[in-house]
Amino acid sequence: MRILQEGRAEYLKVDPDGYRAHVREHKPHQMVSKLMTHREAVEKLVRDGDYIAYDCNYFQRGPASLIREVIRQKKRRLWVCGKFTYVACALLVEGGCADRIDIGFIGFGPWIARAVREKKCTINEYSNAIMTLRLKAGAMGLPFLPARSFGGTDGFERSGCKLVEDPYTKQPIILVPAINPDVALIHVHQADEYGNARVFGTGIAHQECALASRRVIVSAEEIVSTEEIRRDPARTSIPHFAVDAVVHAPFGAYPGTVQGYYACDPPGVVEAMGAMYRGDFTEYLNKHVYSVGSHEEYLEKVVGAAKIAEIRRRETIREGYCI
Amino acid sequence: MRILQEGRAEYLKVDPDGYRAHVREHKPHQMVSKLMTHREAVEKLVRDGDYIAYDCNYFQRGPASLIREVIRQKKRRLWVCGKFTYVACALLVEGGCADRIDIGFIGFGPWIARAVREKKCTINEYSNAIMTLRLKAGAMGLPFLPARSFGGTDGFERSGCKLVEDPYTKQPIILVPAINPDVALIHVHQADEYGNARVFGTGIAHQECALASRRVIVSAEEIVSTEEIRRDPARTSIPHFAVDAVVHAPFGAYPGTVQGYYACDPPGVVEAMGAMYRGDFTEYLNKHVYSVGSHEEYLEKVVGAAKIAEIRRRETIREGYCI
Amino acid sequence: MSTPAANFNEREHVICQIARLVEERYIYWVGGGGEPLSAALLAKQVHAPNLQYLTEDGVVGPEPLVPFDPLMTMIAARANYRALQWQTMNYAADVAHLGYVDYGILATLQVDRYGNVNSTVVGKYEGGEGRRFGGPGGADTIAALAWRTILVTDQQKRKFVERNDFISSPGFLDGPGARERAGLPPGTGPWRVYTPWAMFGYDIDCQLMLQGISPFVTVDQVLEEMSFRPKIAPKLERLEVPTEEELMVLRTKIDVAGQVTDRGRWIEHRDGKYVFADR
Amino acid sequence: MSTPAANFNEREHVICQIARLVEERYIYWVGGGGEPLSAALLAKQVHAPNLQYLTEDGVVGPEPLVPFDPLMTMIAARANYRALQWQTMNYAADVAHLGYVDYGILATLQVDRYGNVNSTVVGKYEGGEGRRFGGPGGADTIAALAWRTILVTDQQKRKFVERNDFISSPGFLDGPGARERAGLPPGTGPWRVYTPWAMFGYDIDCQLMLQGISPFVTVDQVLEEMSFRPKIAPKLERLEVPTEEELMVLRTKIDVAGQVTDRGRWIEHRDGKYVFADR
Repeated sequence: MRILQEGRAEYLKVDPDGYRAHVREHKPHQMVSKLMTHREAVEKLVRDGDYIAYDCNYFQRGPASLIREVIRQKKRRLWVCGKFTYVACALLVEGGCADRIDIGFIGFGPWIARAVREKKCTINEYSNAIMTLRLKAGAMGLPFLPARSFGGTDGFERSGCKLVEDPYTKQPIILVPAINPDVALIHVHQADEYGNARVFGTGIAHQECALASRRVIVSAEEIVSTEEIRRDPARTSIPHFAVDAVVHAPFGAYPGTVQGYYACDPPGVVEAMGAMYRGDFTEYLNKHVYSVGSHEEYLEKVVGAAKIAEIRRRETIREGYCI
Repeated sequence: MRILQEGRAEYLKVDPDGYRAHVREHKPHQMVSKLMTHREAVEKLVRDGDYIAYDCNYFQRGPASLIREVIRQKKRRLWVCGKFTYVACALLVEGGCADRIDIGFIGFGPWIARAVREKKCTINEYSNAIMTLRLKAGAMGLPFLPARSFGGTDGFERSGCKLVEDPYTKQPIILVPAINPDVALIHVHQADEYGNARVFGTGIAHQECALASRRVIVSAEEIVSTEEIRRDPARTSIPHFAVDAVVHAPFGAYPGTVQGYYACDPPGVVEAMGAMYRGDFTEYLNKHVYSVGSHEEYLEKVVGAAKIAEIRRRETIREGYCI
Repeated sequence: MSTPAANFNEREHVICQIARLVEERYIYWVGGGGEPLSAALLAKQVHAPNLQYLTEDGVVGPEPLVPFDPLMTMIAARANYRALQWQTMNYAADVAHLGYVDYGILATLQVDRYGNVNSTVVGKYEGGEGRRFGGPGGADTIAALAWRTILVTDQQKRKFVERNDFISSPGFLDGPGARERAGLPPGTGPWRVYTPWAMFGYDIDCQLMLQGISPFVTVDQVLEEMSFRPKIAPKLERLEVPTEEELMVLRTKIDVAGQVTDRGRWIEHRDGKYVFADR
Repeated sequence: MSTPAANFNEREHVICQIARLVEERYIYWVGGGGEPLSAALLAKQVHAPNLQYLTEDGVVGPEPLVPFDPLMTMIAARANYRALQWQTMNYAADVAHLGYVDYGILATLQVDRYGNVNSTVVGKYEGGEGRRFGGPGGADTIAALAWRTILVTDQQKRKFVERNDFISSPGFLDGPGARERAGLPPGTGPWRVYTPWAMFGYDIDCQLMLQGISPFVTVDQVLEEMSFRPKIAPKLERLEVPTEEELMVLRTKIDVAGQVTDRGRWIEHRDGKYVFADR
């Protein structure tokens, strides 16, 4: 199987055996309660220099409250899995937390552009689906997966992908390197205290993120009983043994939506987008991150009960989002 | 990526481009009604010499009624995807329909053993999960997938797998060739007339079989409306565009079980197993296949209303098997 | 209701052109916003109620409840309402790998002679000097795996260039056979490029060819807004202006807030001709 | 209730040995029937109610309703009752690839010096001359990917051979480093082999070592029923006979029809000793 062409970018070391050893030694094989606060979970599980993945984004069923906590705790030198995201990635870079991004799609405002020019931020190029495929390889315990896209692009040379000769068809085919992120943040509709979690509706790669990542924080709109999980096992998107922390985060995706639970808050979305396009999140971070000490306080003081009632009311569709 | 070792067995030609062309030209992209009888579906879609895959088996949510119809129509020279199966494969061989088997696990009675000795039946060696991984490769439109099992076995040399040097870790890794079966038989709990299908509970590889196969026959316990399918899109296991025929087959898995709908019929199971171990299905085939012209007549004359009531009654668990 | 409109803008015009291409017998993967999604939603409202499309989040064949909240085009209840299937991104990519996606519809920042797509940078990539954008997102998967890709962009000199500043997603790359050499499935690639002023196809040598023109511009105006001279079809198709019905649906049900269409110049019908309105 | 039984058969004895190894802090992938599944079900009933196991059909952590209908050990409502997750075979394989499966429990037709597994043929493979069996099924995946594999077979000369007639699933293959050279994950492999008469482990050189013996046989009897001489541990563990409680659960809740245990000789307690019953 000849290698025809190789990307030149640095990529997270491919080490399925190291990941297996981590899973054996550090993942909670037995069912143990993992309920903790945002602060505890991020203090315990997000470390400076981590490769970090989060599923969905700041506007759609994303772990917005956990991302705010990561910024609040001033984590540093994170390497971001920048798939299907917008301001979340920009917030992490402008919040001083991240300096490397594997790009599928991000909100690339003037601030990140400047950071790149000033060599304060490194970019590697992929696509959204190539990034989710890399996570899938990681979630299958494999070093790589083949793909039939991404070849021929200028991104390829700036990635960790390879073009090889397929030993079966003798045709050229792309290989993508697995990612096993150091930490993943995933927001779900429901989880039990052990981390058995349910996502309703479509998603990006929540199961892949959970199974591929060394440390997994699940934030959930609702904490349900394990009895409830067992009542409909086909609905379990993420198994407990992949999860290291469960955080109860009602409205955790605010200002974004959680399908079937609440709508987005358009002014809140516009406020974040505007700050990103202006290339100045200072005001936004002060108001939405630094002015409060916790997600609970954020809901109380910044979002407010009326807004919460409104976004609940505006989400009129329940069909398919409850059991 | 050096090839270190290669299996010597013949395997279904790996041709993802040919499969793409088939999907473009012959798969029903638009929603069209595909309701037909067992006879029509098998006449139209199962051809002599086909590589045939069926999901599950003769005792567990398998397409038992379709397999009986294939035998009734005297299809010939089938190449069987023999994963997680028992008597279904034996029936196809002893019914004169099949002469090649890729083995994961089958009911290997004296009859097949004799056929192999007499060179009337060819065997290739894999494992159940290697066969479902081959189907997954086919369902992903890829020529191969890597795996970390099957290496070092005596089956490897009698397979189409390869041991190569992983270009990322430089360690040896197994590659399995994709399969795109000519035809697949899949029994499900519910389907609409277009082929949007729901499987409840665990399974082997129903979605992979459907997406990987050129011609797909879905038999369903219940035909439901598309409105019902759209009511809970997360429950759709198989999308309509992968399906070529929808057959209404209540109790289609008899003598096997359909989880949550009806239990197996122990005497019926024992009768089939006994015939297999004796190496003589003559009597069984006469009674269960040739004595009737259709599944409906089979239920009426061979199974009977009392038995049907009994297996329904004996399945007391509904939880998780209905919406 | 299908009377030609007397007042519309360039964006509305190009969305209608693309919407009219959409047929119920094909499966579409539509970029999750902007003109591509607006065109699909318009088609579904006006002439193709049974249209089936996918977006990146793995939704299959939704019956969307329009209009959507701003940016809520994927992983959102109204956008994904009453779909045939809810899955995730890798599933959408699998379906495209398999060849089920007949058409992809994409927006691009630039398009070159070979129909390559740029959503990464305008200007120089190295050193971050150029103006940087979000990246390929889902476009690379669509452009690589859909049988036919429809691109939409603006008719501007800096957007029609000899060679894109960056190839984020593949067109014909550098000509015949290049896609296959890069590992992409054969028989796929760009099919049309639409701008508010014109429609382009591709010649057998994979090069852009002007095939249609809007009634409010001339061929020379189009060529002036290109950095290279494309081939020109012997006979040019006239791109019919939006109908009142299309505009009504677009303005009242799809782009109510004008997020997609509030750009570009206005056209009016004056003295029997379509001309740019002086505003 | 934990009084030693006075009457039991070989099969019941070996199932109890394996059941006693099972701990709640580990995840098990259990062969979908026979002694392996019976041992897991027995453990769950007797001392490890929170035991989590997978079977090939992608069930995760069920609370099975025993007993099952004949052969209905997978893809069946009672077997998969109130699981934590319902998936499919490739998912089970992914979980094993990832290293979540601490122990695999498997039956084998033969075992050789290096603990390889045969479920394909006894005798010559070529020409179909040997006695043919169903194939590896899920055993290869378990034996390749579980951190530790527990095998169960019979104590018979033709079952303990220098080299298996066929390696369906990997033990240590032909010794140290062989698994890694074959592409299998490091640190995995066989851990124990149980027969009704004895228990074997492995030496650092990956060779079978006799480590335990049942009270109703002698070491010489065990060695007579092997075609090769294994290493022998300096001190042999005594394999305690089934307790009344274990037998009661096994006979009334798990193997009610005797499909698993209706083979092998009976043992009785006579004159203070466990001896084979003359039947």
